[in-house]
This record gives sequence, structure tokens and C-alpha cells, in this order.
Amino acid sequence: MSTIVVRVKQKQIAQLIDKGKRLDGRGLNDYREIKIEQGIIEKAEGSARVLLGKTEVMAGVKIETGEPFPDTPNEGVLTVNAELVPLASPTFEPGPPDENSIELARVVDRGIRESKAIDTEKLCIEPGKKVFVVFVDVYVLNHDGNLIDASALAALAALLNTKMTNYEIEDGEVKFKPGYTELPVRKHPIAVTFAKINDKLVVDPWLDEEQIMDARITITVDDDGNICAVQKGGSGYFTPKQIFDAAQIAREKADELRKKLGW
Amino acid sequence: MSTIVVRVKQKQIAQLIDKGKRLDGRGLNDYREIKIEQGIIEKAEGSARVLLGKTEVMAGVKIETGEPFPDTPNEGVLTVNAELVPLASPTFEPGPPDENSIELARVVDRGIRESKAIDTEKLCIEPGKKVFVVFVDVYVLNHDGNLIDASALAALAALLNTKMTNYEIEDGEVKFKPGYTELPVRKHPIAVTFAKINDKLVVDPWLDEEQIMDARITITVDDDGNICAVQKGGSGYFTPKQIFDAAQIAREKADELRKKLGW
Amino acid sequence: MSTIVVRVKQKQIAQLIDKGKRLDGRGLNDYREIKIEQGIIEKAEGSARVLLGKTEVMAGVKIETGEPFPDTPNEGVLTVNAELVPLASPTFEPGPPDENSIELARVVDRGIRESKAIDTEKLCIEPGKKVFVVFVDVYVLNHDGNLIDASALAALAALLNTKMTNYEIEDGEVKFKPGYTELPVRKHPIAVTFAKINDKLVVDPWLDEEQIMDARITITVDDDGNICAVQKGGSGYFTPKQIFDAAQIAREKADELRKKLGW
Amino acid sequence: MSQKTEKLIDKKGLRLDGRKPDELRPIKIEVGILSNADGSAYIEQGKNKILAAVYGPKELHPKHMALPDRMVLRCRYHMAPFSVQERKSPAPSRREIELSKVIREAIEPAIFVEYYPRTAIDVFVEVLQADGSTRCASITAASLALADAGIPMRDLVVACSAGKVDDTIVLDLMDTEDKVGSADVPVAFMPNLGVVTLLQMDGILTQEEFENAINLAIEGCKKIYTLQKEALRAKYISVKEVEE
Amino acid sequence: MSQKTEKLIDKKGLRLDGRKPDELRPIKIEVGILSNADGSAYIEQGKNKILAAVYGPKELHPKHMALPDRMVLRCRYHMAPFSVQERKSPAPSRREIELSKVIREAIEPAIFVEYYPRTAIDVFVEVLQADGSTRCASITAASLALADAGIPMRDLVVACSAGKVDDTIVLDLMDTEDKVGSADVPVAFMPNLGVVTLLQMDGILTQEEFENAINLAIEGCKKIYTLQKEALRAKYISVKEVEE
Amino acid sequence: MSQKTEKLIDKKGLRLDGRKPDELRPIKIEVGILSNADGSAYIEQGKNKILAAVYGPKELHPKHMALPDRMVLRCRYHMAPFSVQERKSPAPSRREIELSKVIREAIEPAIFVEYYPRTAIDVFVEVLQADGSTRCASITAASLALADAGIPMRDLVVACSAGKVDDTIVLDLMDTEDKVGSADVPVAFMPNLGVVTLLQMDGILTQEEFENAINLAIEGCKKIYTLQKEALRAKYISVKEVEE
Repeated sequence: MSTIVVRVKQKQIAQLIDKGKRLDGRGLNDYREIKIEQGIIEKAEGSARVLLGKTEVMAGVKIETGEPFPDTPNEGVLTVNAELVPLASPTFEPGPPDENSIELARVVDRGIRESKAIDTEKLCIEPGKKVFVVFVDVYVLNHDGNLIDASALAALAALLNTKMTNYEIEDGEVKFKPGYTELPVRKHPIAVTFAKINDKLVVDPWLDEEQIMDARITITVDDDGNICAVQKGGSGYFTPKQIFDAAQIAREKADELRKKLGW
Repeated sequence: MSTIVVRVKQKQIAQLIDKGKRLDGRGLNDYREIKIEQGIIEKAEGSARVLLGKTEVMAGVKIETGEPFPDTPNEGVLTVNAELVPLASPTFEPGPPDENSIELARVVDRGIRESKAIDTEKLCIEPGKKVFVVFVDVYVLNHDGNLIDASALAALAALLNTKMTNYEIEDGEVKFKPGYTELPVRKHPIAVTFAKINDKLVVDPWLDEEQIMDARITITVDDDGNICAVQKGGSGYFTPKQIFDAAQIAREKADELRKKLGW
Repeated sequence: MSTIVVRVKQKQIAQLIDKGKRLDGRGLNDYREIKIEQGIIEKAEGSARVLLGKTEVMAGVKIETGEPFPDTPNEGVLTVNAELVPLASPTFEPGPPDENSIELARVVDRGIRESKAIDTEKLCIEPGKKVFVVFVDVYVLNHDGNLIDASALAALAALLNTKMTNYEIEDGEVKFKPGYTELPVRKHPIAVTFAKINDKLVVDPWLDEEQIMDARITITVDDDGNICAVQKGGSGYFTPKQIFDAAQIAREKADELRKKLGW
Repeated sequence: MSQKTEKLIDKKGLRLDGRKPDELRPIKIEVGILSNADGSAYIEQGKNKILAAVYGPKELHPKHMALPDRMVLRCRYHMAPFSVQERKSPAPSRREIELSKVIREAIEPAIFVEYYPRTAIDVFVEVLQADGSTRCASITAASLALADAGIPMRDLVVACSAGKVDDTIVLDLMDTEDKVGSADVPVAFMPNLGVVTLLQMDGILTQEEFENAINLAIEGCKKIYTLQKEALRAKYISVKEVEE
Repeated sequence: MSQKTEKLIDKKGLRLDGRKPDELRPIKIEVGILSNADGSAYIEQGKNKILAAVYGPKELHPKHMALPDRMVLRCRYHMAPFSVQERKSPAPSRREIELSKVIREAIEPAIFVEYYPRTAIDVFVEVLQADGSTRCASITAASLALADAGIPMRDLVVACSAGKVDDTIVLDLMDTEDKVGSADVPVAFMPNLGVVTLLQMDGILTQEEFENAINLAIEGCKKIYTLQKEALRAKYISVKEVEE
Repeated sequence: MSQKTEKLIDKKGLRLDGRKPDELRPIKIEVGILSNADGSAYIEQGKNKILAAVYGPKELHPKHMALPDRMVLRCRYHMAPFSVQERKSPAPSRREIELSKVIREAIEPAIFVEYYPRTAIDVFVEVLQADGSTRCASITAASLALADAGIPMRDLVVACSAGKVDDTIVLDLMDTEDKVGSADVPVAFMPNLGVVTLLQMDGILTQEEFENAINLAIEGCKKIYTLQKEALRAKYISVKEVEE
């Protein structure tokens, strides 16, 4: 699109939001359509593909054995990585992770970690020596806005889909046995992101909205309605009241999504 | 040389090849003069310097102990690396290996590996735990075309020159003893590269030919006349017949070279 | 400052040196004021901050356990690293160490290592297997010239301030006990740097002098008046006599500094 | 290629996954499935799941890399960390760098690079799941993504592997055949011109086996070519339906 | 955040370092302490020792990164290898890269970026010793360094953390509280405008606790703001004294 | 430098390789042996085998790195992986980066850098086999490569080490002497001007020993200078012979 067309569209988006409406017809607190497909990568222990409108994110889970962290010798390790692969957007470049993909990975990680979604103590093989390491790789395939919520959904959906091969310890070595056990996932943290446009907050911004937003805020909520992670982004600001209201709405939206998805 | 002189020369090269001749007087299937010197780097377990016309390549072999790959616990490990060192050409830049040096290393590696030139089972020290790792470092010192064939010759000549220190196992540790054993090399894979210019194939292109070629193809042949590695390069194409003919010629040239070099 | 002002100032500096004087009033062989503060980073095993005029350098010492080098199985390991952090100068860029920071670290390292300042044999825990590794991190905070001398002072002051937690060996594992022992530092190598300007040598150049110097030379001297490390830098040269004279002066200045600092 | 004792072809002459020697794996192709890319395609071939996207023609940075008489084609072949049995580090491996080069050189002969001087085209291939012969499926998808982006081409490029397992020349190697078989011959082909744009081989083959393998791979390419064209047509038809 | 049995608040309601729940650690601020930087500030907050320096506005290389209508703000948050218990590699960690981003986004709302089109400002933060809530102290120092550099700003940005330890909402977490406590809420604030420019959270909080934590952090910010202005004034006075 | 009990000088006053204290190792120099480089030289000194090549003067990218009043001299000292006992990773080590700098600064005083403003010259040194004092042999070769490339120079630069082994000051340290001896003093020298362009030292020396070592190294330099000039003349003669 030409720059002029873009500007006109952006003006339209902002004006509509002022009136409590959105260009794609959604209400300010509505999510786009969400489609989740699980188990699509047979070679991964767990996987999922999430469509949030036209935003498409995949997540794959691989499980390996490794050493625990010294301060948590009885717990498995969670590692979240995110790749903004260049086929997803003209603005993504090949190369090592930049600040955007690192922030994305760390926000998704924090939601899972702080809500204690995975029972990491069940991932301990030999205290202080050997534990399971759960790699969650978030793979953004098409960027149409709100990568955080889509990635958090994909990561959780992949974890819920994860099967671990049964094993027994023989002479200190892990021997795999037939059969699978599900990964012990006990919480369902949902990230809810708001964009601030013309001093109003809208849920689940799409790309055009993100391009004109002043700032965004992500509030991740666990099954009990507790807040377990927050991240403000962008070079704008929020009033305390906007934040408190956002938290309230996030808790409602998270509950709604969890019900809709059967989690 | 000025751009115009270069263009005139390139035109000449192409016109001559059309008539079955080459600017340096060779026939289409002739190699340039080959000189091989072995054992020039006393600090390496094996070494060789190859001159292919003005193209100059060195290879050094170092042997260390390391772990075998999980799927071949009884076999030593071969690692081929190639450096296009910047003194060899104005087009080579210092820095980590680029796609050209990686392709070069991998094509040389494939010829040695697929022909099973090295009896890697004899490089096993303790199955699954400790094996010898053979590092072949290809070092291009002057680039005047056909780096693949020169590098494959240098790597093989260095391997044939390689002496391993005798050892015995004492308490699970490798103890070196006086005396040497030759590296068990049982095959002599020869890479034969063709450039396609004006729809004709020429063997062993020099740099000026490479600059006007449409594509190249390398066919590596073992002592029994079998094809053990192939690599097409460049942004042109070949007809199936050209490929089959090239394979036939490669098998003849490889045989010829092996006899000439006494391998 | 504008380029013209800079040029005028540089001319003045050079003319004064010609007459045996310096713009800041020092004699040719005078150091700027030196301030040393030790123990400023409680979380480090040792630390110091050095002000040499306006040049400010910090050094921190961390001690970890690791493996000895194969050729010195009974000795601990010394590792010196230097960071030219970008807040210290408009010419320092973020990123991996460049040739200047590597040279700085290696010159400081050489002075400590060659003078055998640290009794590394006392850092051996289990010969050939486990030793203490002493990390000295030199951190340049403000660059106003003569980083080498300031860094060498900071590194030594930090080492002299270093306390190692007591330990005992239990089942081959290091167990830390209450109490501290001082790091065994037995020599006090002092680096003395000269800049050559208008064919005259001046001690402890500040930044404006460095910008017009032809070359610099650093001579590190141990407690016995022996020379233990030398480094010429910059794209100029020295006559042998200039070098010999510099060595003589360096030995005097080192002695003087050691007395002043009570080392 | 390391030979093991495992049987890759049973008494009936069928392969591990029940295929006949000259039989392709099930293939599913979709064109134009990514909204941001200028062109895109998705292929499933056996358990391979591969996405290709094209961005361009576009300006080149830094500018001194641009060519005055032609476009620059760039290509990145990349595997998702979860695409293989052991998690793959996302940093490009030496294998991925080599494959990016040969895939680019397999596609380039089809493109009228002289139509867009001073520009660049990026081809991005992401292997979401790998099951043998991924470079071939990647080329098949990448050339569709180029066509979807409206890049003028001499022909589609289509690719397929052949190889040797248990003394038999077979078509379209899957993962185990690739790893345990005795030779792997990936071939890219431009059917209209009848020419080969990618050829690699590893393993051991006689001259005759080599020729047979290439000929078989070309037959495979021709079959996949039909599917490519169908997928393009399907996209075109569905777009027209939307427009009407 | 991992919960352990250690007591973080004693029977008298005091914290490990003897503070009351709503009490700040001792803070020392100095402005303009580096001679080369265009602006600089140093902060000690508890055992945190942090330097911030500003270079700019200046030309941007490569030039195509410059923006025609505003300056580019760049920020690097970096920890000295000796700043923490275990030596930290000097290469930037993922944590440092994320913090560099959120600190930049916390400062940027205060700057009139449109006053200096086509230029760049670099903010460098070096943590010499880390003792919890370093990102907050970094923001407090960085905004002073910007002011010291004479960059036109809407307001100073000031930051402070709150959190939850042993069921109590407390102000200005120190290291152990950060690691062992149940929630950490760093907040950056512009007092004149009454707005939040950085907000993160990890741990578990109810809506009410979350609101209380933010409100408490803002109270902390307001107190530190007074110290910021004093430090600026002290610099200004001492400069004037020198000049007279 | 670590002292061990091994005897480095025998009862007759001869060194491990049979040399007298003030004796150079056998030296072989060839000039102009690489066809692509603008200038090149090869040196064998003991078991050292070192190639140097020069490219330039040439344009500099990116252009803002060019200097308006002089050329930029760049230098890379690099060791082949097989040049030392334990395989060396091809990535530049900290030692190689330091040596690249001091070698460049040893050569630069000889070059009329102001003759070619806005250009760059690249000096590439490859150590094919290392046997002690490689930086000195590298400088000797590099300055010949510069002369071979026709770069206008004040003088050739020639380098040689001296050192202390078993209480004796000796010339031209070989590998073991370098590693086990008590001091190593590499010196680069411009004979016509009588000045030192590289000087480093590690080990322990008294003032007198230090002066003696430098003087001895300079004597060594003067001998190698003769060989340098012969090698240049040999190249010039053989070129003339070819031309005639």
C-alpha cells in the first residue's frame, strides 16, 4: 500500500477507536478468531499451531535430559525460545535473535514459569544431577499483530499436547521404555495484550493498530484469576487507572478464553 | 586488467571452447600440470601441498581424541574444514567460513566419507567412549580456479602422508608409545570438476573459465570406478546427457590421475 | 571543542614538551595524581577503583574453580579481561573486545604473570584436576589517557584486596568453610608508559598528548627493579637509546610509586 | 550413508512405508497461504512439512551489493528446532548454509533475473518437519512461491530424489532410506527445458545405477510438476472466486 | 521467583535489612561525574552501584538508520563481570538485551525526540554492583544523565520496585527479596504527568495486591524524585560555584 | 615463560638445535610467489613457514572509514590450524588479534602512508608452521611483500627476537626456548634509520640484560636485512630474465 493510503487507514482506525469501534468490526475488548491445532509435528514431543486472525504462530516442544540449575536441584528446566522467522514479515531479518524475539520469548517464558504451569519437580531424574529439559520453540510464521498472546497460546497448547516417553533408571543411565506419559501441566496462564490508541485501550491489536499505538501492555493471568506476569512495551505510557482497568479486563478475557478453549 | 581487456579475453575463451580448444592450449578434457609435495608441515600428523596450474592448496591433518557419534560408536570421526584465506584472492575476505568455503569443505568431506577411504573402525579406542578424530584442514593459498579438485587432491595426499603415534590403553587413558603407524587409508577418491561454457564441458577450469561458465559439476570417483559424490554448482543447468557423459569422462580422468600419482 | 581549537592546543602541547614542559604543569616524568580505593565492590572477592588524573578504571576479581592448563597441572589459572565500556569515551563502541581492549588486557596480564606476582601453586586444589581460576576484570570508566598504567594499578590493587573463602576437600568436592585467606600476592609489578612527542618521551600521557604522540612504550617493572614486560604501541618508532633511557626511568618511577602506595 | 543390516525392501519388493520402488510419497501442495509474503507455498511430502515464502523484488541494502544488470537472488533454507528428532539449534548449521546455496542455484536458472536490475528477491524456506529429501521438497515449494509472487520465470523448477536401498534404485527417499540406504541423488528439473538445475549425490553407485537414479528422479519430478501446476491453478481459481 | 521457607519479614514486621515494608533503601545520587560523557549520573541504592552516561545528540551511522522526523534513542544496560555473585560473561545476556529495551521504552516518553531529527542519543548503563531492582535504579540514573546532557525532557523519569514477600507488599526489593519473594513489580513513573512508563511483573498477585504494589512503587518513585532533583540542583550549584 | 629444569644450553655453550648463542637459524626467503596478490613473500626461519601477501592500495568499504590525508593499513596475522602441535581453531584468538596490531604498527612507520589518501592496503600473514618468534619472521616477510607490491617505503622493516635462556642472552628463539626460556624480546628494526618499530618483552631481565638482548636482536636484524635485500634482488633479476 502507498504511504498515503496507509496514513488514511491509520487515521480511520484511530477515529473509530475514539468512538469505541474498530475498523475490523470488533469491540474494543474482543479477540480476533482463534484457531488452535495440536499435534501437527509428529517428530516433536508436543506441538501446536495457533491462528489469531491472520497472525500465525507454531510452537514445538522437545524434551532432552540435562543438568538442573544449582539453586533448584530437584526441578526440571524450562527453556523458551522464539524465532521471528523472516517469512513471517518484511520487517523480520535472518540472524541471531534481536531484542523483539528475546522479549517475546521471555514474556511467554515468564507466564509459564511464574504461574508454575509445569510441575517441574516431576521432571527430576536424579536430584542435582539429571533432569528433563523442556524446550519450547515458538515459531512466528505470519505477523499480523499481537505476537505475544498468540505465542503464549501456542506454547501452552504445545505443552498440553506434550507426551514424554516412559523411562526407567538403569545403572544411572536413562533407559526409555514403551509408552508415554503426559507432561505434568497444571495451570493455564493466558496472556492478554492491550494497545493504547488515542488514550483508549483495545484488546488483541492487529498489525495496523500496533503501528499507531502509543504503547502496549500484556497481563498474564492464571486459572485462579491471579496476575502472574506483566510487560509494558512501546515508547508511550499508561495511567495507573488504565493499568488497573486493563488487569481487570485481562482477568475476564483470560477466563473467557480458557472456557472457550476447554482448558 | 581493465574491464574491456577482461571481456575480450572472456570472449576469446568462449569462442575457442566452441571449436574444442582452450586459451591455454589444453584439450577440453585435460588437467593443468599437477604437482604434489607431501610431509611439508612436520608439526602436523600429515600434510601436502598441491599445485594445480597456479592454484595452490595445502592440507594438514591433525589427530586428536574425542567422542564418537552416538550412531557410530565404533568409528573414528572425520572432520574436514576449508579456509579461503584472504591472501589467496582479492575476492576472499577474512571472517568466519562463508557458503563457498563451507561447500568446498563439504564436497571434499563427502568424497572421502562416501568412498569409505579411511577405515574409521580402526580409529576406535574405546567403543562409544573414545575414538580418534581426524581433522583435515584445507587451506587455499592461491585461487586460480577449480578449488574443489585441488582441495580433494590435497586432502587425500595429506591423509596418505599421515602417521599416527602408537599408543596403548592404560587405566582407560591413552598413553602414547614410540613409533608410528600409518593412517588406514584404503580408497583414493578423485574429484573431477567440469565447467559448462557455451554448452560444452571442460575439465579442470581455471579462474578465467570459471568467470564465464554457466555452471559446474563435480563427480568424485573411487578406485573401482564407482561414483561416490556429485555436486552441481553455479546458476546454470545441465542436460541429463551432459551429466552422464561427464560421469563417464570423470571415471576415465580419475583412473588416469590415480595412475599418474601412483595411488 | 572545534577542530581548530584542538589543533591549536595540540601545537601548544608539542611546543611546550620541546621546552621540557607540559600543558598541565607536570614535568616530563611526572605522573598525574593517583587515587586508589579498594574493596568497593562487596560482591567481588577483590576490587579497586583507580583515578589517574581524570582517567578512571575499576578492577574486580572473581575466583572460581576450574581445570589447570595441561602444562602446569599444579598451578592456578589467571585470566585478565578488559572492557572499554562505551560510557568511558565517545570512541568506545559496544560489542565484543576489539584489538585495543585485547592488547590492554594482555599487557596487564603479562605484567602480573611474568613477575610471578601471584603464587599460583597455592591455588592448586587437586593437581591436574582442579585449581582456582582468578578472573581479573578491568573496567575502564573514563578515558583520559594512559589506560595501561591505570589498568595495571587497578588490577594489582584489586588482587591485593582479594580474599578467598577458606575451604576443605571432602570426597573430592570443594567445601567452603567460614573465614577468609588473602590471595597470595608476592610481587607488585608496576607498568610505566611513555609517549613519544616531538622525539621526547613523557611519562603518563593524558588523552590530548596521546592524540599527538608518535608512539608509546610501556615498561613493567617488578619489586627487584627487573623488567618483566614491555610493549611498544602506535605507528611510530624509538631509537635504542630512547628505549634504554625509558627503562631506566621506568625502574625509578615504579620504585617511587610502590613506595608512595605502600606496596 | 552408512549401511546397516536392516531390511529396507521386503520380499514383496515394498519399502518400509509400503511404497513400490518407483512410487512417490503422498504430496499435498498449497499456494499463497501466508498473507504478508509476496508469494508463498506449503508442501507436505510424506512427513515433510515445509513452508516457502518470497519477498521482492525490492531494494538492496547496502546499495553497493546491488547489480546493475540483474537482480540478486538470495535464499535461506532453515530448519525449525522441533523439525527433527534431536532439537536443532536455531543458528544456521554448515549443512543449512550449503543447502541454501544449492537451492538458490537450483532456482536461479528459472528466473529472468535481468528483468529487475538493482533489486533483490529473498526466498525463505522453513522446514517445520523433516522426513528425508527436504531440499527437493523445498525447491518444489520455493518455485511455487516465486510464481505466486508473480516473478517472471522460464518454467517451474521441481525436485525429487532417487537413491539406492538394498540394491534397488528407488524414488523419493524418506528419512530412514536417506540415512541407512546406500546412495541418495537429489535432482531438480525444469520440465519444459528438460534440464537439471540441482544435482548432488552421496553414496556409491555405478555409472549405470547413477544414470538410472537420475532418470527415475526426473520421472518423479514430472509427476510432481503436475501437482505443482494444479496447486497454482487452484490458487488462481480460488482467488478468482473470491474476486467475483 | 521461587518460594523458599526462609523468613523474609520478622515478628516485628521488619525486613532482612531492617527496613519497614514501605521503606526505601539508602540512596546516594551524583550527577555529572564522568568527564567524557555529555551527561552522566551515579546511583547507589542499597548495594546497587550503577553508572549511567549519555552521548549525543550525534550523527547516526549507517545513515539510512536515521529518522527524518525524530531522534533515535539507543540504550544499553550492561552488568560488569564482577557485579554479581558468579562472574558474569561480558557478552550481553538475553536478560540484558530485554532490559535494555524496556529501559529505553521507559525513558523515551520523557524526551522531546522530535527536537533533534536525524540524530541519535546513546544511553549507556553500567551496573557495577547488583543488589536487586537494578533496572529501576538504572532508569533513575539514566534520566538524570539525560538531564545533565541538556536533552530537553517533559519530566524526569524515576523508577522503583515494589513486590510481595511473606504475604506483605513491600517497597524497593533488595536482592534476596527479589529472588526468594513471591512477586516483583518494577515501575517507572513521570511524577509531573502522573504516568507509568515501565511496568513489569513476575510472581503471583491478586488484582488488589497488584494495585497496592503499583501504588506503593509510585509512592517510592515520588520520594526518589525529590532526591533526583536535589542531585541535579547540587550539580548545578557546584558548577556555578566553580564558575564564579 | 615458565622455567623448567630442562637444560637449554649444553656444556659447550650450544643450544638445543646446536646453534651458538648469537647464531640465527637457517633462513630461506622468496619474494613474489603468489600470483593473485599484488605482492607476496615466503619465509622459512628454522621450522617457521610463513606466507605474507599484500593487496592494495585499493578502495575502502565502507567509505566513511577512509582517511582524507592518508591510506589505511590493515593487517591480519593468522595461524593455520595445522601449524602448531595442538590443532588451532581457525577463528582468530586474542593472541592473533594482538599480534595483528603490533605487526601493523611495526610496519606502518616504513610506509609513506600519505602518498595514497582515501585508500587501504591489506597485509595478510599466514603462519603455515610455527616454531617460535613467528611475529618477527612475519614482519620480515610482510615488509618484503609490501616492497614486492611496489608500495613506497622509507626502508624495509626486519625483525628478530633475542632472549634469555639458562642465564645466557641468545638470538632468534626457537619454540622450546620461547616456551621454557626466561625471557623473550622480539624486535623490529629499520636499519637505514636505526630505529625500533616493534618491541615487546616477557620474562624477567635486568636493565643490562634488557639492553644486551635488544642490541643482540638488532645485530640479528641486520643480518636478516641482507637476506631480505638479496631475496628482493633475486626476484627482480628473475623477473628481468623472464622479460628479456
